Amino acid sequence: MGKKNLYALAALTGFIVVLPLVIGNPYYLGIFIFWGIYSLITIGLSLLIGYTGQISLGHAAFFGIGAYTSGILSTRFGLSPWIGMIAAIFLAAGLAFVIGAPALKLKGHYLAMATLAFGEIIYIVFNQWISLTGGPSGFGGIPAFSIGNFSLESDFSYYYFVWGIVLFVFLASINLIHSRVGRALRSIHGSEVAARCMGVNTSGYKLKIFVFSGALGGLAGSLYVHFVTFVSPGTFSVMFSIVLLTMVAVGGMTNIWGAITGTAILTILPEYLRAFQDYDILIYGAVLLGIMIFLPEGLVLGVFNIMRKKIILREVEEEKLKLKKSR
Amino acid sequence: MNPLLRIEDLRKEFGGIVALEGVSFTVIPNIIKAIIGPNGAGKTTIFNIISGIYSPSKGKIWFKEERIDKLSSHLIAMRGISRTFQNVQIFNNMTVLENVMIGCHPWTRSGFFSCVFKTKGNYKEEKKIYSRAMELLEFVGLADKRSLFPSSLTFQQQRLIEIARALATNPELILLDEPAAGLNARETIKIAELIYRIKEEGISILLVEHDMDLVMDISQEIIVLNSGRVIAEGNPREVQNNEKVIATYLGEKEFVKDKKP
Amino acid sequence: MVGVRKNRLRVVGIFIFVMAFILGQGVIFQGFAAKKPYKIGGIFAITGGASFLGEPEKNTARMIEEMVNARGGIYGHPLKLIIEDTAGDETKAVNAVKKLIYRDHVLAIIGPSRSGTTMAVIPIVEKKGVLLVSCAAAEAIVSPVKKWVFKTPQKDSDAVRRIYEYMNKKGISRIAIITGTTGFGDQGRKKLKELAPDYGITIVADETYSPKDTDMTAQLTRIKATDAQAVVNWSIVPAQSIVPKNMRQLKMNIPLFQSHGFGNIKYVELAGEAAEGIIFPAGRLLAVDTLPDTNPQKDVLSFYKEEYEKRFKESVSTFGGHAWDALWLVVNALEETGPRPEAMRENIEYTKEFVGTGGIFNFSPEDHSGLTKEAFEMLTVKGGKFVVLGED
Amino acid sequence: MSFFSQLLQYVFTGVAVGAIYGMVALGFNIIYNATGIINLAQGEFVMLGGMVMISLTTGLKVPMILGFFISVGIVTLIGAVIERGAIHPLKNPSVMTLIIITVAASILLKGGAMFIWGKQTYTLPAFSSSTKPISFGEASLNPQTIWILGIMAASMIVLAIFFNFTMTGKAMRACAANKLAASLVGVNVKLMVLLSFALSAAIGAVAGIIITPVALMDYDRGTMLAIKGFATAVLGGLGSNIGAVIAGFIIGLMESLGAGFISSSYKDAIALLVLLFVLFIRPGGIMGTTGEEKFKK
Repeated sequence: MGKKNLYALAALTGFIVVLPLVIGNPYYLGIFIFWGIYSLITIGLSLLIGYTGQISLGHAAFFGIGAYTSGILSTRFGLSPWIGMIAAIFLAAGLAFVIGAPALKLKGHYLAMATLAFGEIIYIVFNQWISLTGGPSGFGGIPAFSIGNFSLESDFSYYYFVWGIVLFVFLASINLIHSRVGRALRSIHGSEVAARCMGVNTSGYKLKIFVFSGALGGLAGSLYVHFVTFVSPGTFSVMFSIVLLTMVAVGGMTNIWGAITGTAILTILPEYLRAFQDYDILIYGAVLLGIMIFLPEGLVLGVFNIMRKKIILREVEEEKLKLKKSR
Repeated sequence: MNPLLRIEDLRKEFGGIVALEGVSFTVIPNIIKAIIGPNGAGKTTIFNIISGIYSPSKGKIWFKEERIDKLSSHLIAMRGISRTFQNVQIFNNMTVLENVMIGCHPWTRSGFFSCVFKTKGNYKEEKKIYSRAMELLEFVGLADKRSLFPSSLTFQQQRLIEIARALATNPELILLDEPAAGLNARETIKIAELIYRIKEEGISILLVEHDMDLVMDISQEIIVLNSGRVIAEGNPREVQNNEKVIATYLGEKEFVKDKKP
Repeated sequence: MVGVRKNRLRVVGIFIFVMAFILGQGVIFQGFAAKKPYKIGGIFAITGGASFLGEPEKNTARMIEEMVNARGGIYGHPLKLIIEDTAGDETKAVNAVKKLIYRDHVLAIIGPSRSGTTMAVIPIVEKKGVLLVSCAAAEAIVSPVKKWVFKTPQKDSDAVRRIYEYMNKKGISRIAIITGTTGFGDQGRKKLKELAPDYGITIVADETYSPKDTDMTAQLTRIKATDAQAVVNWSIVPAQSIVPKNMRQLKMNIPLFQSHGFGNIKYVELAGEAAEGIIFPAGRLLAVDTLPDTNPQKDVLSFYKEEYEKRFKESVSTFGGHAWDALWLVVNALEETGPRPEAMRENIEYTKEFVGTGGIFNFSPEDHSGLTKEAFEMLTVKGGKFVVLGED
Repeated sequence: MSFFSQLLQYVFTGVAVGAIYGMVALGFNIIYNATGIINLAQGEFVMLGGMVMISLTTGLKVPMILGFFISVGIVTLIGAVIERGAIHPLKNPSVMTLIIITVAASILLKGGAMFIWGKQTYTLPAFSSSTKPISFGEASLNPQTIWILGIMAASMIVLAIFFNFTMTGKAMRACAANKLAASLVGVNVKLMVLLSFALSAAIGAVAGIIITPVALMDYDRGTMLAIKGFATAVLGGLGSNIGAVIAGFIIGLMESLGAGFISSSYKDAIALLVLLFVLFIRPGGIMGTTGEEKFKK
């Protein structure tokens, strides 16, 4: 990991630690918790889409699998939420393996549609397997996590719990990117054929990162369900997969920092946009379209680049002026 | 001497169109061997079959006495065959240094776990990869460009990165697909020099090239391909005097020596 | 090149400006808050798939706010309604409730519209001790009784009971059910199956359709192949209007029963002629014109209907009525006890003979729903209008 | 009801639904052939067709036939605007960008439709004045189904004539075969891309108009239709118009027979499972393109 990343990570950690001390309102804390939970998924998506170049339009399904697994185990079977969480991660990862193995042989549009269909199928299963999932009405009464006798029920403690996990995953992902495996993943995005000819087992790596991102989705689902304490299929529709994709695209796909930033923007902004409630779908579409056309590098990097260009341009102009004057 | 690479009766068809037919040849260790032939003769197809991108319709390939025609690309690379591409296939999303570091993939082991947790083994290996990549960048003369992205480099420099990347796999055989295409005379000489230096490292080179000066100067053996069949094989002089070859190339300027501007 | 860059810059500039404007607005609104208003929160599914619930609920709540403030507020305190959208989504509902409680410090909350979102926010209001009067139907909301949670819609099971009673009277004992795969349809399906044995009714076919389904002839053909004497179509989404159309197309002449989720005149329009003769239980709001003057609800119902239709130029639905009942319960409690949440809660808990749009409410510490099956009237469609079926 | 008439009934249902899937798949094909893009906003064209028609005929009281052509015209224009606004400005877009762009366009159209028409569901009167179902023994056929099949056949014929006998149509086919070669012989490739979007929007709009009387219409219909239409296109072989129509009937029948004889619970999953199955069994794509040939491009 480079020094730049280290400083940025330290700054982020500091920000995360201090934030609840400044803003203690449970309403805001709740939003920041969702930010953290969604960030887990978008970090995984960023690795998959931005770094490895494989699209997924079905990640809401892994989120849902995690949520339902953890929720069902801890209510119907009375197991500890911790066991639910582990099961959620493994089931989501297992499903990612089963679907990823054939799907990742596909490219581009085919992969997009296959993952979209997969997401929709899982959504239908949530709705129709009533005896297990409670069907469209969902079910509630899901317990919160607790460590010994200390319950993580309060927004304050849960915030630190979730963000502890997020920062850990984030650090791990940054490590991953700047390593042998990370280079292999990026080489697949660059040119799959060339990567193979350099000894990179591309299908193996694609599957691994898909499973990893699926597992992160499962983890996020578990964290979600023990926070909201209620689950129903609506949360995991295809539209949510697209919202996740928008988060990644807005932040900038080719940079893992973009995942966290984009998620922050699209989690926090809608709370301010409540005045525009009716048109949020319109806004999502416009933002996504605008970003892809005008700032394909994402908002963060895009704005940064434009500023930089502007500064350089101004410097060039000044140089020219100086030259003129000296003449 | 045992051949390094042995190809026997290779055939490849694409949807009924025969691209290669009955191609057989060998590559011995530490040699520069060139494949020449007019456009569409099937030269690159041979490369793509050797490196496992295509599977042959018929025929067998041995590398160091091991059948490799059923293996997938990355396994072939791990056994010691590396290559470059005619239409440069460089990783534009990575720095020059990282591009070369990728080449170290076959002989390194760090997996997901050790990469995520930066284990000691991973740290050591990363150092090894770094120094090997730097060594190769110096070898091709691009060490000062290591932290740039390839898109900001010239075409020739991108070619050199590809060669460095291919060398990083520690190959015993390297396939160079038109390394001089699009280069001017001076750059071509440099490439020729580089190819020699690679050979001096004990690596065999199989070369596809249109620049006949280059081919005749540096290669020890030449195969001539036309319409998917081998029409001649031998040292440069033998090939140049082969009637079939002359017939094939009749009218092709490139073949006539010293006519280049 | 320069042109392109300029364009890009302009887009970014506009984006930043818009963001700044939005963020700024939030601050301004807070700064100009009126003197000492009583703040009540409303959370409805104004957008999304359940917007047909949330939209009239929001309209109704706004209407009451205006009415109360027009008559001088509550002892001089203006009523301030803060309405949030859940889009029918649990995550958004949780955020919205937290915002109302912790940022806006509301005295009570009405809504959410959907059962799922209500279940998701119950732990939050219970923990903080905030009065919640839900506009959602599921019985799980008030059973078991939760200290701070009430609801105004009639119970699903009562709707089923009314249908089954009617069937008993008509000698129908073998029925087919076809339900939508939404929370509402699913709850109805459970209750239909659960209560059937009590009334000696056998369910001979059990079909479902998704809210986006475009054709139910396949399901109905299956039903046609059975010896069902009637069909019960239980759903709350517009797709339910395709069932009568398809039944007509298949020449199925057995009676069609629907749920109180059919209580929206638009659904009758969608089904066209095929809607004629559909029998369903609903609050009396829909057929207020054909209600006898002696009915104790008649005044409230005609007043609400008239006001609503005058203001919003659209026909009234029972869903908005749930918000009417919920908000008036809260406003009445506020008037009687002042802005003390615990007292307001107790006030509602002991409310008796409150005449609402959904029926006559009698709450108690054991019953936070307050309605019985008498709240339902059996209605039918005649000439494209809802009319009371009457006892024939 | 006898087994045979049940079966017949399911076939009627399947054919009507399948015709629609086939038409959505045709829309996918037209754009795919000219550009290699899968337009994920295809379902929205269908929705818009229905919605515009509703506004014209029930709102503005435009006569049916006139309304039909105006609606198709308006949606065609929208298709062209989408191409000019979202696809045209891109220089060398990656597949990923194109996927996200069309997804964005689909959300934008959906949001726009919600803005204009609200969230209500609408209907259209049936095309024929007599809505009486036609009886075949115990099974019965909705007259609108005949309209759907007829209009679909007419659209097919018009398309076939366009592609085979007009200069523009031939130029579009040339684009499909080889873009570079087409541009070398003077075909304006960019214009063909624009035309393909317009044409596929038109086909979508026709589909939307003819199903609304039986299936109703609301702003949120597009996505599911797009997914099922895509499944159809893939089953029929992406790019093949005859294949699309046949596959449409196959999927329609599978759905209605599945719902009829097995269970209605997982009806919507059938088309999706077919899609996954086909994609996974022939991973290189249905057209017989293998990984090798893709690399060659």
